[in-house]
Amino acid sequence: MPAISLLLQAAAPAAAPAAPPAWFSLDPSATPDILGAWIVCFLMLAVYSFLYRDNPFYKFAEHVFVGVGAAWYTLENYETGVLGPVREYIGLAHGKLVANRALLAADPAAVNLQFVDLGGYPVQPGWAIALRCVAIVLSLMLLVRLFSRNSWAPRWPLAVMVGIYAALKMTGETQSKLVLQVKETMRPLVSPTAVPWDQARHVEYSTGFSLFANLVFLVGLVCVLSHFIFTYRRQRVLGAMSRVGIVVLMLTFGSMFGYTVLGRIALLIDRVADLDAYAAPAYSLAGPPLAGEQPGFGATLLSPPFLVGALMILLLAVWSLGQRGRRAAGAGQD
Amino acid sequence: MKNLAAIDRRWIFLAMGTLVVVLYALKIPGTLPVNEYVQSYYDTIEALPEGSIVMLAADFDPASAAEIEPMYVATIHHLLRRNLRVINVSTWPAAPPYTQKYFDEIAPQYGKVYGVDWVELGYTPGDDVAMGLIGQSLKSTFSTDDRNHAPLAQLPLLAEVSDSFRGIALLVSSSAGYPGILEWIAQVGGRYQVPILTGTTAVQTTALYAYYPNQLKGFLGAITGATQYLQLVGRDTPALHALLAENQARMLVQSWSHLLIIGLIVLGNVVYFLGKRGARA
Amino acid sequence: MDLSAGATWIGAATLWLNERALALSPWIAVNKLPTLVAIAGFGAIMFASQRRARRGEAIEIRRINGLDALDEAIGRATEMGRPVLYVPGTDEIKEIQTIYSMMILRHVARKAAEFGTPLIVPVKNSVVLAFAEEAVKQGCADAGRPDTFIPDNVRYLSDEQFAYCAGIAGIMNRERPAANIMMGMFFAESLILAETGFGTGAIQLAGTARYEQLPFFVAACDYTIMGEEYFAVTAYLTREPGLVGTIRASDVTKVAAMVLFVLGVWLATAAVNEAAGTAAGRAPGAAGELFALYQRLFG
Amino acid sequence: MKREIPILLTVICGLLITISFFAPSSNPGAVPPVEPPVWQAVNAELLEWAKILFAVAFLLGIANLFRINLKQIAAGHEDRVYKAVLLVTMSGFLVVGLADTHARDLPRPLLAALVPARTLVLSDGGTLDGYVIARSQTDVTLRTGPGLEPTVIPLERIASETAPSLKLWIYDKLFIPLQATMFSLLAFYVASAAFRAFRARSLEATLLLAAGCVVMLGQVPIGNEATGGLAGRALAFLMTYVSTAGIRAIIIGATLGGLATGLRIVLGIERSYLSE
Repeated sequence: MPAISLLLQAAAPAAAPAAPPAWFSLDPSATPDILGAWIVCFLMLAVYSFLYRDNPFYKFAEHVFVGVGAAWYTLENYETGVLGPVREYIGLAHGKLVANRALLAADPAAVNLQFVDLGGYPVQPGWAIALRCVAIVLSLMLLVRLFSRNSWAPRWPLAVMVGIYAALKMTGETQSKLVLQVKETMRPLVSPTAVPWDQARHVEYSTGFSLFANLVFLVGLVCVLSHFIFTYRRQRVLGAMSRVGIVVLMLTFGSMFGYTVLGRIALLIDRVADLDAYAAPAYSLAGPPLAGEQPGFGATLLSPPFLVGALMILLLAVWSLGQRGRRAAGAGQD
Repeated sequence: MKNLAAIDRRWIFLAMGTLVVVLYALKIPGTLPVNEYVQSYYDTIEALPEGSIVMLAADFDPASAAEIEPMYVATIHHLLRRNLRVINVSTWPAAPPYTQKYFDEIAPQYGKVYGVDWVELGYTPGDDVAMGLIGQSLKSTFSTDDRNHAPLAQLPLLAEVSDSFRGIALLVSSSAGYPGILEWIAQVGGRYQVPILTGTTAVQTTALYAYYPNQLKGFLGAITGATQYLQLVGRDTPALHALLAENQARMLVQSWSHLLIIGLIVLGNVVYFLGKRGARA
Repeated sequence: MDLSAGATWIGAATLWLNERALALSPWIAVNKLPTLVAIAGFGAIMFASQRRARRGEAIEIRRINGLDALDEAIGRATEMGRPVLYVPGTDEIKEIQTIYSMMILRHVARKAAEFGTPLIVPVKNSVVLAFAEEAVKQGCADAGRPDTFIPDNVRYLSDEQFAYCAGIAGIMNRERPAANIMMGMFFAESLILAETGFGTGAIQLAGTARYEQLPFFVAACDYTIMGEEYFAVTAYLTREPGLVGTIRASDVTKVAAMVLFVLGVWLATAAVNEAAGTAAGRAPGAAGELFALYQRLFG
Repeated sequence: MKREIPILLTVICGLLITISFFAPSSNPGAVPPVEPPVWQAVNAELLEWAKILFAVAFLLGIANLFRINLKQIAAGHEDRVYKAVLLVTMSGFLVVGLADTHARDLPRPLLAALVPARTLVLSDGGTLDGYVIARSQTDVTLRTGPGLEPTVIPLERIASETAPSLKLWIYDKLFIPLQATMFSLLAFYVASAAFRAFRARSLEATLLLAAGCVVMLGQVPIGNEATGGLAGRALAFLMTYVSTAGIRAIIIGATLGGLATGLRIVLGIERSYLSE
């Protein structure tokens, strides 16, 4: 809620949150808890302190980030890449194998045997298990790297991976990024919806503009492609096309540049919104306001982002003074 | 002039930070005209017959959630409001908690039942390979669902899909980079001929134009695309009004930040060229 | 334009295509045939060009501006008595751009050794570290100056993206390299590297095939090797027939693509014109049919 | 042999995947019924292998992270305190997460200590804390009570369910803010670079910056209104007709590069990846 706006005395105060936050709650669907709010604010401001300079707060936050991130990725990959396709899959196939054996023992000509579904193709459970065991062996060979850096064993699984990835990317991308691109380009020079100049609401909707724009597009495309031709000698025509190509390329990069700025700023605004949410009186040390009472400045100043921020600035100032004494003047500021 | 050129960049950091904080607090909304690509995204979902099954891929993580979350939430609202059924997957390990959080929040508003109206299958590793597998067969890719760790056979919704993407009418990817929409197009779009929509981060947006209109039926480019889409979906979805207002308010902050950046570029170049002329003189 | 004379053969061709498609459908997914043709065609041209290059037929490669600046940059560093900084990108060795970066590094190390200028190489990954050391060592040996290899100048900084980036910024500020060469796969850190290097007044030369990051390099570096040019660099430097043949094959494919693009636009325009004409009461020609046939050729 | 077998493996796997790309897929509606082609199984199984290896390679990376940091701490690295913080947070989170994943197999005291219990609100108003071990269409099996004995509860007795999770709490309170904030630093760096490094030194750079400004203005309300909608229209033209041409050419070029490398790998000519 816009607690910062209270400070600026702008905008109306928003409605109170649905349920007041608990001190500590592990329920992900509940209102974010108060302890969590303080931790979140501390970590966020610790990261931002890097803008002043590299400092212990940032280093702490950075290492926590690497630790937590690595652990999360490990957990997800372990659960979905090892437990699922190995333990659960083989467990399932084994169950079917046992059931089939029982069926066959009762009636050697049984027809209602169970199969394992592999990509939509029915496979006998025994085969399914055997094939998956190959993957286990390959995984173990990969793990040999933990003990011996130059062993031959990890090369086998690596080779399998390289082959699969290369083939998958090669086929799929040739289709979508080469063959179908030709299809995407099949558009008429004059858009069927274009109208004569005097009837158009805007220049863009007129026939003349449509023709011009589509010509720009086609010429631009051909010229950029010709800029990336390397093994034919550049005579006048190719040289001129290539120069036009560079212009188009630069405008393209310019649009990427503009979009990148757009995205980066959106990230910052979102963080500010998060801090703002935790500046709500409910998270403040002053406690939530009584019924009918307007939350005051005091409550906002004692809320996690403001209090943590103030303390951090104070500590950083002290730390910087200590560093200044220790470090030679002119040490690189990065 | 020389002093200005050698300014400590932390003053620029401070200017940027202050601008965003102050403007955000003001909460003034700004609206955007809806572009063709966003309209087409909206229309494609509107055109699906009720009950169709849509695969919603969450391919993002907290780093880019700021850009993706609004479109992701709005898309969930849109799909559920239209009584479409949703299969959730993810190729990014840090995305499934977002899916669970939003379905917890949104599904009850439309009286949806887990397993019948939507399922959450969670993350599957392998990047391109993961998408290839999902395309080949959803049911042999995942052994259990992500929400309850229950065998897939217990989820009635999945009985209606089979291998080679059969039974799925549309794929929507909320994509923040690699692996993401470009890989979905390459591994699933062309191979199994399924229509695809996407909402992406700003950095990826420029590339999407090359895939429209055949391989991509529509797309939401960056936070501005999300705001335009919210303006469309929000019309008939009261639950989205707060999110729409928030996003429109952010657009104002965004505007002035862009103006600051443009101003900095111009100022930087003026200082640079004046300094160069001074040096020559 | 009048295409009505072609109408009969267009019909026949469409019929023939349908028959072939039906006959082939148990063996191959028919909509993927164009992709198969593209891959096979590309491969054939690639092998033919490679064979020609191996036989010694010269395939010329056009100048790449940024690359010619390499000598200038290293030369200037030598004059100023300052080191050269080489950043091999932020990805692991599995990335093809990193592998290429190692080949370029070897070349840069040779030049630096010839001039007797120190070369600093910060890396983000322990595996890349081993490759980079090897490349610099070989480059020094190529120049006939194996004594100029300084192991401490190939440095592992950090596996964390921003920590790695801050480490490079520190090197730029403290050791003041006169030339920054950045080649390889870059992510969001490209912006910070380019800015810091610009601030130190070094000649900056950047190259990457990752187009999302190119704008920042173009805006803040003196020379930029863009997109595909990056893949041509190694062929340019090594003249290895395999690589040169690959480049030739992509060139031929690009020319083919240009022709197909122009043809597609032309046919689409004819089809739209014809449709408009039919709506106005004129007799339909064959443009629409021909366009439909053409579209089918791409799956 | 040291090199031949890996190359052979690459070629075989690569060719199998390539063939299954071109193979027709099953046709469930066909009359008479046609058996699905075996290539579907080949494709699925090989991709599963790659998926498992991908995940295992990731676990290998974690082992390396442990080793490098332990080594640095032992060597008295100046940041050793922080390295220790890294190892502690990582191990702590791993323990919590693994307990969560393996809740069904965990012995009683460990389970109670590491995994927060679910709360089932029953339709008669009572609540029940415990750990779910199995679910079916009709009931839920729960380990509950002081002895954590398995108990079967029919679904119609359950009104609602809350699922507290320590794993998700850590994700929410540590991972999300840290990762999101790290990346938002880039907004500041863009601002700084805009002033200090983006120079219109050449025609190319000038065009780039101008196009960038058009996009920045055209995307947002104020920029659009201030120019009377011109910025927005210029943006639309730039993106649809100019930038698309550039990006399509770049995509085609990059794909050809990838195709060349891919072909060389699948045919066993490119071997640089094996020198590792």
